[in-house]
Amino acid sequence: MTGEGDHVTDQKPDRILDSDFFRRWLTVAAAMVEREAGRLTELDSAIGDADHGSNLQRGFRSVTAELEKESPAGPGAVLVLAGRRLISTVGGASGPLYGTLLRRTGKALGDATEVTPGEFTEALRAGVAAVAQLGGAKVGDKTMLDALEPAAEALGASFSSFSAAAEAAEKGALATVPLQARKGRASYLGERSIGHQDPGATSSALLMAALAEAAEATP
Amino acid sequence: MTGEGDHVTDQKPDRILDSDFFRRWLTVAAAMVEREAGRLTELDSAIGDADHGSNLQRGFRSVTAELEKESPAGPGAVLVLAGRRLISTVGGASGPLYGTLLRRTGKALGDATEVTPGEFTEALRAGVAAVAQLGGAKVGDKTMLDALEPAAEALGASFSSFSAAAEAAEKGALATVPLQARKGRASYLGERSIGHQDPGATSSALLMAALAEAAEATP
Amino acid sequence: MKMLINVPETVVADALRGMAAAHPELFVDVDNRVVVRGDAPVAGKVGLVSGGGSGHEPLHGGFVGPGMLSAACPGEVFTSPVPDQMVRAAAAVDSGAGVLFVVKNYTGDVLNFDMAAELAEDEGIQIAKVLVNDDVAVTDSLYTAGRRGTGATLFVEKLAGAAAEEGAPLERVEAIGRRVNERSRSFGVALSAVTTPAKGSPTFDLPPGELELGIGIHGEPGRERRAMMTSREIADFAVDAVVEDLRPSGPVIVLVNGLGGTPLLELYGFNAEVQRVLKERGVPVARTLVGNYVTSLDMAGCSVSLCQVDEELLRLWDAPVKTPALRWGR
Amino acid sequence: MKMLINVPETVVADALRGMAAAHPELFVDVDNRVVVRGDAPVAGKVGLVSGGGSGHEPLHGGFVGPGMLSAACPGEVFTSPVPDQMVRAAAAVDSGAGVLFVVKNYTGDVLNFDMAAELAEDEGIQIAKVLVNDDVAVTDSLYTAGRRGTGATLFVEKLAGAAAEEGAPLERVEAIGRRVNERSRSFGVALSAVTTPAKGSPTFDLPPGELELGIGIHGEPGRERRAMMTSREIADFAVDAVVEDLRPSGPVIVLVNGLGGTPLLELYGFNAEVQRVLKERGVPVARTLVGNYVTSLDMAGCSVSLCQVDEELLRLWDAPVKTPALRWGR
Ligand SMILES: Nc1ncnc2c1ncn2[C@@H]1O[C@H](COP(=O)(O)OP(=O)(O)O)[C@@H](O)[C@H]1O
Ligand SMILES: Nc1ncnc2c1ncn2[C@@H]1O[C@H](COP(=O)(O)OP(=O)(O)O)[C@@H](O)[C@H]1O
Ligand SMILES: [Mg+2]
Ligand SMILES: [Mg+2]
Ligand SMILES: [Mg+2]
Ligand SMILES: [Mg+2]
Repeated sequence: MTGEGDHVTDQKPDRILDSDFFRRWLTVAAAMVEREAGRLTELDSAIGDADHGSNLQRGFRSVTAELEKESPAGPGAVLVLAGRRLISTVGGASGPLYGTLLRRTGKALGDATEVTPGEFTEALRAGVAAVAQLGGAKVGDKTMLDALEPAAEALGASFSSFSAAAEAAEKGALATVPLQARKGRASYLGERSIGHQDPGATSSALLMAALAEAAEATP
Repeated sequence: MTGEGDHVTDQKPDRILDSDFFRRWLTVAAAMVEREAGRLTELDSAIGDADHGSNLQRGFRSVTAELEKESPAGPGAVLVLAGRRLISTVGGASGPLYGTLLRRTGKALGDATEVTPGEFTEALRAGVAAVAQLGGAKVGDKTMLDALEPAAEALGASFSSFSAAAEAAEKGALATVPLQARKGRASYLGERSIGHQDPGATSSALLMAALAEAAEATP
Repeated sequence: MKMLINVPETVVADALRGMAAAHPELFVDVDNRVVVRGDAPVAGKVGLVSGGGSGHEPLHGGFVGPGMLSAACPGEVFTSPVPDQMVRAAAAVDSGAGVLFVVKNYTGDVLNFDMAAELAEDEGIQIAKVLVNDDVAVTDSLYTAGRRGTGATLFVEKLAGAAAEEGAPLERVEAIGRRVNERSRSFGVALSAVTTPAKGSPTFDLPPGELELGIGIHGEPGRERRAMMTSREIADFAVDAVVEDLRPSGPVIVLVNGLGGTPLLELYGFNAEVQRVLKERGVPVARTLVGNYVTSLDMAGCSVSLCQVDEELLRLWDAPVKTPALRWGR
Repeated sequence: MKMLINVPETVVADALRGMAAAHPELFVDVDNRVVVRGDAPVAGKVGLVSGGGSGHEPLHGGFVGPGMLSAACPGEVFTSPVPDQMVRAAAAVDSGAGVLFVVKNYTGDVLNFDMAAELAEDEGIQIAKVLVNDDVAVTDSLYTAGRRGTGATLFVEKLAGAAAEEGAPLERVEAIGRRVNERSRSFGVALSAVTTPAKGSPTFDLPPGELELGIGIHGEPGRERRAMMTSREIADFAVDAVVEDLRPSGPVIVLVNGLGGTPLLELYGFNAEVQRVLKERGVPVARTLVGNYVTSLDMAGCSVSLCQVDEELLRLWDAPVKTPALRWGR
C-alpha cells in the first residue's frame, strides 16, 4: 500500500494488484498460448485428441479481443469476464475448467478495485478448488490440477511468491510424465498414457508463468 | 500330314494341330498369366485401373479348370469354350475382347479335329479382325491390337512362323510405349498415356509367346 | 494429409453453410452453430438436443429431423460445443414440454452440457439428460473418465427421438434414452490414424501392418496395438468384446459403423463376418444398419454396436425417421 | 494400405453376403452376383438394370429399390461385370415390359452390356440402353474412348427409375434416361490415389501438396496435376468446367459427391463453395445432394455433377425412392 517508489524487487509483499495487472496477466498468457499452441496440441495428440492448443488459442484470442472492447471495473470483474469468454468459446474439457478457474477466482475477489497478493492467493485457491470440484480430479490424476494445486500452494502473501508458483506449476507439469491418467480423455489409454506430459498441466504452467511475468513487469 | 517322326525342327510346315495343341497353348498361356499377373496389373495401374493381371488370372484359371472337366471335340471347340469362359468370368474390356478373339478364331476353325498351321493362321486373322471390329481400335491406338495384328501378319503356313509371330507381338507391345492411347481407359489420360507400355498389348504378346512355346513342345 | 478445406479455422462454419444449402428443411444458424429442424418448436413435443465435437458426421447434425433430434450443436473439430450453443438450441426447440440433452460421456461434453442445463433451467426450460457410455474398450472404473459414448448415440437419438415424436412426456423420453444406453455396447477398431484440420498430420503413428483395438472416435489411440488382422478376426474380437459385456438375452439391433475412411464395400463385407459371429454366439439379429454414421473424419476402421431390444424399442426403431442421414418409414 | 477384408479374391462376394444380411428387402444372389429388389418382377413395370465394377458403393447396389434400379450387377473391383450377370438380372426383373440397361461409358461396361443385350434379346427380353457419359474432364473425340460415366449415373438411375415406377413404357423410360444424360455433366478432383484390394498399394503416386484434376472413379490418374488448391479454388475450377460445357439455361440439381475418403464435414464445406460459384455464374439451384454416392474406394476427393432439369425431371427427382442409399418421399 505504501510500496510506491521503493525498489525491493525480490520482495514486493505490499504491492497492489489492480485491473491493469490482471489484464496484463491475461495478455501475457494469451501471447504464451499463441506461441505454444503447436506444442500443446502436439502433447494432446499423444494422449488426447490433438486440440488443446487450438482450443486455448481460440479462447484467449476471444479474451483479449473482449478486454480491448470492455473495461471491467476491477480485478474480479476482469477475471469473471475472461472466465465467461473461455466458457463461451473454448468448449472441450479445458473450456469449462479454465473458465471456472478464472470466473471463480474473480468472484472470490469481489468488487474491490485493488487487491493484495495475499487476497489474490486466497481467491485463486478458491478457483482451483472449484476446478477440482467440477472435474472431480485430484493431484496425481495427470490433469491441469497437477500444476494448479502446487502453484496455488506456493503462492503466498508476497509478490515474490508468484515466481515460486510458476516454478511449482512447471515442476508439477513435468511430474505428470510418469503418471497414468485417471481423468479426461487420456484416461482411456490406461497404461499407455504413461510417459507423456499432460497438455492441460502444461498450459496451466504457462498460465502461472504468465502470472510471474506479469508480476515482474509490474512497476 | 506326313510329318510324324521327322525332325526338321526349324521348319515344320506340315505339322498338324489337334485339340491337344490348343489345350497346351491355353495351359501355357494360363501359366504365363499367373507368372506375369503382377506385372500386367502394375502396367495397368500406370495408365489404367490396376486390374488387368487379376482379370486375366481369373479368366485363365476358369479356362484351365473348365478344360480339365470338359473335352471339346476339336480345336475349334476348345477355343470357343475358352473364349466363352473368358467372356463369362473376366469382365472389363479385356474379357469380351479376348473372349471374342478365341471364340471367333475357334468358330473359324469349324468342326475339324485337326488343322494345319495355315488354317489356324487364317482363323486367328478372323479372330483378330473380330477384336478390331468389336473394340473399334486400329493399330497405333495403343491397345492389344498393336501386338495381335503384327502377330497375325507374321503367322503363316509354316510351324516356324509361330515364333516369328511371338517376336512380332513382343515388338508390337514394346512399340506401344511412345504411343498416345486412343482407345480404352488409357485414352482418358491423353498425353499422359505416353511413355507406358500398354497392358493389353503386353498380355497379347504373352499369348503369342505361349503359342510359340506350345509349338516348340509339339512332337 | 490433404484436405478439401479453405483454412482449418473455418471448417465448421463452412460445413454449416453447405449444410444449410443442401437441407432447406432444416434451420441452420451458422453464426451460433445450431442446427434445428425447420418446424421447431413442435407444439407439445419434447425437444431432443445433442451435440459434440465436429468430425463425426453425419452425427449429430445429420440426425436432425422428424423422428430423431430436434437440434444439434456442433463444436469445433473433436471439441465439445460450448454451453451457449446448447442453451440456444434448447430455447429453439422447447415447446414447453421440456428438452432432453443426449450427452456422450466425454469430460468436455459432460461439463459443457451440465453448464448449459443450469443456464437453460434458469431460463425456465425443463431439462433432462441422458449420458451415452457404450464403449466397452474403456474400463469403467474410478481410474478412468468412464466409458466413452460412441455408436450407441445413434440408437439413443433414434429411439428416444421416436418416443418424443409419438408425444411421450419428458420423463418417458428420458427413460427410453437411459434404457437404450443401458442395453447398448460398442467396440471400435482403427486401421489408420485420423488427421484433424488443425493438426494437419495423423494424430498418432500407426505403422503398416498394425491396427489399434478399442479405438475412440477422436483420434485418441486405442487400448492395444496388434499385428494387422483379417475382417474375420476383427469381427470375432469386436463382437466378442461387445457380447461378453452386454450378455444379450434377446434380439439385438446391429450397427456396423464405418469410421470414415473405410469403403462401404469393405463395411458390407465386415458385416457378413459380424453376422456370422453373432450367429455362432446365438445372438438373434432383429435389424442391421451398415454405413458411416459415427465417424472420425478420415480414419479407416469400423465399430460394432449392439442394442438389445424389446418389442417397444423395436417398434420405436421402425418408426418413421426423416433426417439427412437416416430416413425410413411413411 | 490396410483393408478391412479377408482376402482380395472374396471382397465382392463378402460384401454381397453382408448386404444380404443388412437388406432383407432386397434379393441378393451372392453366387451369381446380382442384387434385385425383393418384389421383382413388378407387373407391367419396365425393369432398370445397371452395374459396373465394384468399389463405387453405394453405386449401384445401394440404388436398388422402388423408384430407382430394379437390379444391379456388381463386377470385380473396378472391373465391369460379365454378360451372364446382366442377362440374369434382366430375366429376374422383366415383367414383359422390357428392361433398360444403364451403362456407364467405359469400354468394358459397353462391351459386356452389348453382349448381354444380344443374349437377353435371344431369350425374348426387350432391351433398351442408355449410355452415361457425363465427365467433362475427358475430351469426347476420335482420340478417346469418349467421356466417362460418373456422377450423372445417379441422376439417370433416379429419374429413369422414377419414370419406370410411374408405369412409363420402355421407350419413354429410355428417352428420359437419355435426356437426363444429355443434360448432365460432371468433373472430379482427387486429393489422394485409390488403393485396390488386388494391388494393395495406391494406383498412382500423388505427392503431398499436389492434386489431380479431372479424375475418374477407377484410380486412373486425372488429366492434370497441380499444386494443392483450397476448397474455394477447387469449386471454382470444377463448377466452371461443368458449367462451361453444360451451359445450363435453367435450374439444376447439384450433386456434391465424395469419392470415399473425404469426410462429410469437408464435403459440406465444399458444397458451400459450389453454391457460391453457381450463384456467381447465375445458375439457379433446384435441389442439392451432398454425400458419398459414386465413390472410388478410399480415394480422397470429390466431384461435382449438375443436371439441368425441367418441370418433369424435377417432379421425377422428388418422386419417392426407397433404396439403401437414397430414400425420400412417401
Ligand atoms: N476431470 C478433469 N479435471 C481436471 N482437468 C481435466 C479433467 N479432464 C481433462 N482435464 C484437463 O484437460 C486437458 C485437455 O483439454 P482439451 O484438450 O482442451 O479438452 P478435450 O480433452 O475435451 O479435448 C487435459 O490435458 C487435462 O489436463
Ligand atoms: N477398344 C479396345 N480395343 C482393343 N483393345 C482394347 C480396347 N480397349 C481396351 N483395350 C485393351 O484392354 C486393356 C485393358 O484391359 P483390362 O485392364 O483388363 O480392362 P479395363 O480397361 O476394363 O480395366 C488395354 O490395355 C487395351 O490393350
Ligand atoms: Mg483435447
Ligand atoms: Mg484395367
Ligand atoms: Mg477435444
Ligand atoms: Mg477394369
